[in-house]
Amino acid sequence: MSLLRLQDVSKAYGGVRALRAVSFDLRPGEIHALVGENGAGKSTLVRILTGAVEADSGTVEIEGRRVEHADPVAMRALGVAPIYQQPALLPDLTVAENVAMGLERGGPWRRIDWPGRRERARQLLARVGADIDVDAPAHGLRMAEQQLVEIARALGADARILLMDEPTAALTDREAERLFERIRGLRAHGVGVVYISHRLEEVASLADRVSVLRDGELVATREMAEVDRNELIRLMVGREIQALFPKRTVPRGDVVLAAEGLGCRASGIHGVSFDVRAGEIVGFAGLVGAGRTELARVLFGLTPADEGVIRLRGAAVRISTPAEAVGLGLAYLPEDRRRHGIIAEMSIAANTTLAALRTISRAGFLDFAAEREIAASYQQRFAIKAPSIDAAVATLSGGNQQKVALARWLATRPSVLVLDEPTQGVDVGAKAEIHGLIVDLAAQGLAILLISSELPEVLGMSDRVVVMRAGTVAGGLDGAAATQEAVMTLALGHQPRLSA
Amino acid sequence: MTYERGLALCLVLEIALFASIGWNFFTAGNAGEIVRASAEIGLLALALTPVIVTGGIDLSVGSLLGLCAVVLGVTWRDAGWPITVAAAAAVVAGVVGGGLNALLVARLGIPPLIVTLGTYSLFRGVAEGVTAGVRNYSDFPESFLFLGQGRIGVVPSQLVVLVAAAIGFWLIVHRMAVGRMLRAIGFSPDGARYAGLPVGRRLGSVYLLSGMCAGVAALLYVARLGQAKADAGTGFELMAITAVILGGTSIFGGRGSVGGTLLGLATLAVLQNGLRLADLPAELAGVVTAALLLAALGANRVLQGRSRK
Amino acid sequence: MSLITTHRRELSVAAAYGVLLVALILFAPAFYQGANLRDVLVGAAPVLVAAVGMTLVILARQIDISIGSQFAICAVVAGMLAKAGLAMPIAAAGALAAGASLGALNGVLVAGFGLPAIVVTLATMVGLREALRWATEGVWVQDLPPGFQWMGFGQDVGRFAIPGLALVVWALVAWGMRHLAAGRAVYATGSDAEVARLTGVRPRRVVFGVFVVMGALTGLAALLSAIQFIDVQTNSGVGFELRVIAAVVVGGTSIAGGKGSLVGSLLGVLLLATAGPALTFLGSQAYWDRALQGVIILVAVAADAFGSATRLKARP
Amino acid sequence: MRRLGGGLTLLALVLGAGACRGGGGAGGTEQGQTIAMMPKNKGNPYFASCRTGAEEAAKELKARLLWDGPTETDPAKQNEVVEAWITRGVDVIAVSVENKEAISTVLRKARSRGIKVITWDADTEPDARDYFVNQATPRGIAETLAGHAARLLGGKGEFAVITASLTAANQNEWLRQIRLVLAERYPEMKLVDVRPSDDDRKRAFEETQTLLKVHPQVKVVMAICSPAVPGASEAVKQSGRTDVHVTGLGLPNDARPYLKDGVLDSAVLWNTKDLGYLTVYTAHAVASGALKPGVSSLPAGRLGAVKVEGDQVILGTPFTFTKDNVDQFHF
Repeated sequence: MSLLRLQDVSKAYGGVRALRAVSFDLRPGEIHALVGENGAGKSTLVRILTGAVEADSGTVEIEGRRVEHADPVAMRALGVAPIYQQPALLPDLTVAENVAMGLERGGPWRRIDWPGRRERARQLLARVGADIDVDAPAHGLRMAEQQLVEIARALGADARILLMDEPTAALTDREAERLFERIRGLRAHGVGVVYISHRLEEVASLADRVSVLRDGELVATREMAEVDRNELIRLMVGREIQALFPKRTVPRGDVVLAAEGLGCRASGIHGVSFDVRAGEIVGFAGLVGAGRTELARVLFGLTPADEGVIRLRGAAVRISTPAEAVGLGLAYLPEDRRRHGIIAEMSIAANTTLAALRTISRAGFLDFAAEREIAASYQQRFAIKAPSIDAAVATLSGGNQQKVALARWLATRPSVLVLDEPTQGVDVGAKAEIHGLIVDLAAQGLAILLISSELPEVLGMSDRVVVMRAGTVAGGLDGAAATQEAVMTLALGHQPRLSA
Repeated sequence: MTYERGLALCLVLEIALFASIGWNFFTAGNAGEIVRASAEIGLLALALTPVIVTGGIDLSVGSLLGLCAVVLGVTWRDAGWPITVAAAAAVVAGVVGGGLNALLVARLGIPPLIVTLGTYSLFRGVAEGVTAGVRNYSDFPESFLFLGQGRIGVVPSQLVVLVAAAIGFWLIVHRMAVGRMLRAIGFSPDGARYAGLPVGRRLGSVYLLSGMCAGVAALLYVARLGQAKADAGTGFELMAITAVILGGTSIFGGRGSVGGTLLGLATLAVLQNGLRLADLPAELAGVVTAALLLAALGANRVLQGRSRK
Repeated sequence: MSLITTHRRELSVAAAYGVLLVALILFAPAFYQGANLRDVLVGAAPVLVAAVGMTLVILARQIDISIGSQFAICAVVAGMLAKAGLAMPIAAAGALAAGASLGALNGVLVAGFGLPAIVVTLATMVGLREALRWATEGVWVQDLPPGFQWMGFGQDVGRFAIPGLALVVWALVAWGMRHLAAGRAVYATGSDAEVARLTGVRPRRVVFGVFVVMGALTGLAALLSAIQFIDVQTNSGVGFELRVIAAVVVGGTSIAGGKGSLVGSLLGVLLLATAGPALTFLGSQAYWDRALQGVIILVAVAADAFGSATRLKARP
Repeated sequence: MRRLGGGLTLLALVLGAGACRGGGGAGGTEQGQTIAMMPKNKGNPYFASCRTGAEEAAKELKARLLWDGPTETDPAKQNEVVEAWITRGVDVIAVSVENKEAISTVLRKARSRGIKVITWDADTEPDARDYFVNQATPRGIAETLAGHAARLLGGKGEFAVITASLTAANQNEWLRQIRLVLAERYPEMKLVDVRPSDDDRKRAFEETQTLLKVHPQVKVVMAICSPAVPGASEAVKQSGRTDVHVTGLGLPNDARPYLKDGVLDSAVLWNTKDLGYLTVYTAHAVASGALKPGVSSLPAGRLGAVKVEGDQVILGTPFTFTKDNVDQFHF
């Protein structure tokens, strides 16, 4: 019998069909991966399974019983536990309370058993191998710790069905590996896992079966052993993707940006030195928490440096605010697109020109014609799919949002571009387009810093790789010397134990 | 239909209603009186529009108006400064008061609601302290009173100030790069910072501007009534905020327009004036205003919900 | 987590309060006569009761600026019921019910229709106040039965019972906020309503609930205030909302929701309630009082902002 | 540009289209005068009782009475209401003035439009109105109040005042006069503190409580606004201090229970109902031309012939309510 069965489930938002007659099942003790490009309908499917939205038609069965009028509480009671990429914890409440939320029976006037809560939280966290103070407020935890708190909560709920939506996006490889062990462990207890990820390597090593969604339809469900990576990609995009990383030969220019002994106590980085030349892409590799994003924030003036020197074309500069950084020709595409990279409610045109308002204004007054011209040219150049440049960015898919975010920085005509996880949460097709754009930009003479947690991306895109560890530079690798093993050795500080 | 057109339609209907049931409502003279009575609140509302567009609020404007009026009186009568210099001093006092708000909001990052709740008491309290609550400044020179009581042709002199301020704020909010930044800050302060916008400076500047407008509004108030006292402008902040929100500016920031604020202001001013000319009790204005505000919120929500899909 | 880090804000308010109390020992020991302390507590009781409700509202990431108008209406309702010859417990229940209904009105508009609380309660604040003025023309409710004042228990019992009841309400709600699921749901809603919803909390119900509780407690506050007198003033409670919000905010409850405690609110109420008479005892002129109150609010919040800024920097 | 344009166009529309009918002045068709009467604050029971008298007189005279004013004390709002009445075209305006400088300009404007203007309760500049219905002069009030305090203190000792708000114009004028009377007649009496009550009985109550403890030697509390009388009386009553007495300016209905308790010694006031009544009679007489310079007596319905002194119509001297006479008054 299936743990979970969907039969001909459809869902439309307004006039847009998000899911079309999707049928899907999950067996006990199975890890069933769900892959597909952004906008393929994965998140809608997850929302239906968590009870956040209701299907327009079709049936959902859990352990053979049909679920009517689901809501998040009812679905949890039926043993469905969602675990999100951004852990959904209540920031002001303690860990113990977060673990207990939604687990305890009884109405709103029941009494809270605090010692019991703490004890159970300790036990559950021990089961996922986490050593976390149960009285600490959740907002102080690191991402991986928050993830573990969520899994502990799911275990506490005796969840039979785990929905994991990109759970490793914010984890270090070691943390991810520990998470996989936990997931495999759950399988032995008859728990079924729906596992959603863009990282096909992960899916290949973890899943028993894989289902592929495309444009709201479930195009295939296969045994993992019977399908290879290329076929999966073909199923996802409906076409073959040729070169994953575009080849190129660009003459390197002069050193544009150099850091000497850069440090910032508040963000825990110190003694960072490197340089980037015009037309060069320098990849920044390292574990999550190694200080790469923190370094980018220092360069961009979000957390100003308190030691060391930043040089632009040889001249020492002081960058204490993002505004100064932009003035000096720096651009920073941040990691968290929705919160930092775009302003979702504003139009494509307004987002595109937001950092370059000076170039489209005269004496402080906006030149709307110039704005439209710039926005339209980037829409065309980046193939941004949108009804018009007046559409709110919120209405676009993740990949198109990222292109708008990138366009914003190119509109400032920067000389240095810092890209922080430029393809995170972007589907395969858009990813290739963005890679192409990055290479074009380097060809035009930009100095590019590429921060990515996907090693193949760093290795495939970069001319050189700088590896960071514990807030400082662990070493640099040039061209052919940059291999996965070499990077991991530097990143971990010892011989790596590769999982795949 | 856009929200603003709906509001404009309401205003036209309102005018038509009062024209039919009020005595001498639909006359040039009365239009002048409506403008005259609403000029100070209008100035405050105009200045509050960019504040609310950034997602902030300024509860201290009415109190600051009172403080600036007192400063005008003290510098002119007690210190014997020429009226023009005293007027400048009052506006400077507004800028200083706004600067205190700016400092606390933009530098220390304290929520504007809390900051201006504190300065709401502080400014009024300083005005009362300085005058011991008692002193009332009057007998201002005719040349100064012209600002509040005179006419240029048929146009009340305040209208000139109000129109100038309206055009100025319209340019700032809708036509200048600064306005774009304010919107971005209102939608997402973090997003604006990551786009390299000088968020702190821009936030500070809207509170400074709001303080300055409170200073100018104080001049209009004193010139209109011919007296300056510590209780000047009591309750004006609520009227001004009501006008802005009625005008369709979102209390959450990002969305809003100066034209809407003017329409909201006109709706309120016509309501108060019309009720009087129709011999209806003044308390009705409060009740109707409350209903209008709730209706406006509802309408805005429906319209936004529709545009999102 | 040590007591100092988890209750930093409460401790800093307590410290400020301590400084004020010490200053009074040194410069105005007359402040400590029993009768004065009692009067300060009786005077603070209605504010405390309303501050309990306001703490819940702000913890749930809402605000209610209409309570001054609710306060006036509830007092009038209690007075009119008593005047109509109903027994005092019924009149008291009427005041609470009137408050709860007005709170429910706000609650429906905010939780049901999803309108922003500050604008909704701005509208009800203006609308209710003017409607009451229209209905009563400011004429007081007079010639009440003798049992109205002190609810018939007499002055000695009444003056003890009013702050006592307020403290009992405070203690019960403080206990409930910590030890009942409903209390934790308020924190959860204010912390992150969407996440709370996913864990089984019903944020809209919680928001509706806190507005109703706020209204009922405003009714109780109005009652505790009204029964100190022999008749009912109809335009009472002007500016009440600002006093209550200031006390809660000074007590450290975050306007962004989810953070704060009733211990802090109690301290905030006491600090502000003591500051007024204390200034008189210290010989301040009445016309500087308002300025000093503003300074107290600003210093309290600014000190906190400095504190949290350094704390953020200290964290890696 | 369109949006701003829209707003400004509408404004212009009101101005422009209005100009066609400007100056028309449609006064209303019914017979009888339209008397517009304004209190300082509509939400104050003092004025509510004036209104009952005014309505009584309007009925007798078959005049149309408009009763409107600020809902909270606010000089700016008073000006706006007068402006509206000028626009509306009433026959006579009667104002209880909050601030005499602030309102004088607009009252002069009303007169220049042919509208008769009288003041009542509180006066403006003499050239801004035709007549003032004077219930009692500030000097008279000050003398009466100071006299009561002196009697209670035996001419020697300390007393304190609870006022409406620190910015209330009439209260401040009374205070000034009280200080003058003290200097002239009672040099051994000392006014130790003035505390505000914001027209709120609760606040008056709390201020009095504190006052009694900070200044235990104060034996008389003088409450000079109507909500402060019951507030201060209640505070004294609850304190149990039998050596402290309250006097002040208040309505008999508020004062009655405390007068009977003996906490409140006396409450000074005029008959507010008669004040409203006389104001309407005066307004009617001024508008119909019956009351003009040189007239020394005005027939005012049930009040009989009322004395006119120059440009003031005199209601009478302030009346002191005590426990013996208060039951005769109900307002």
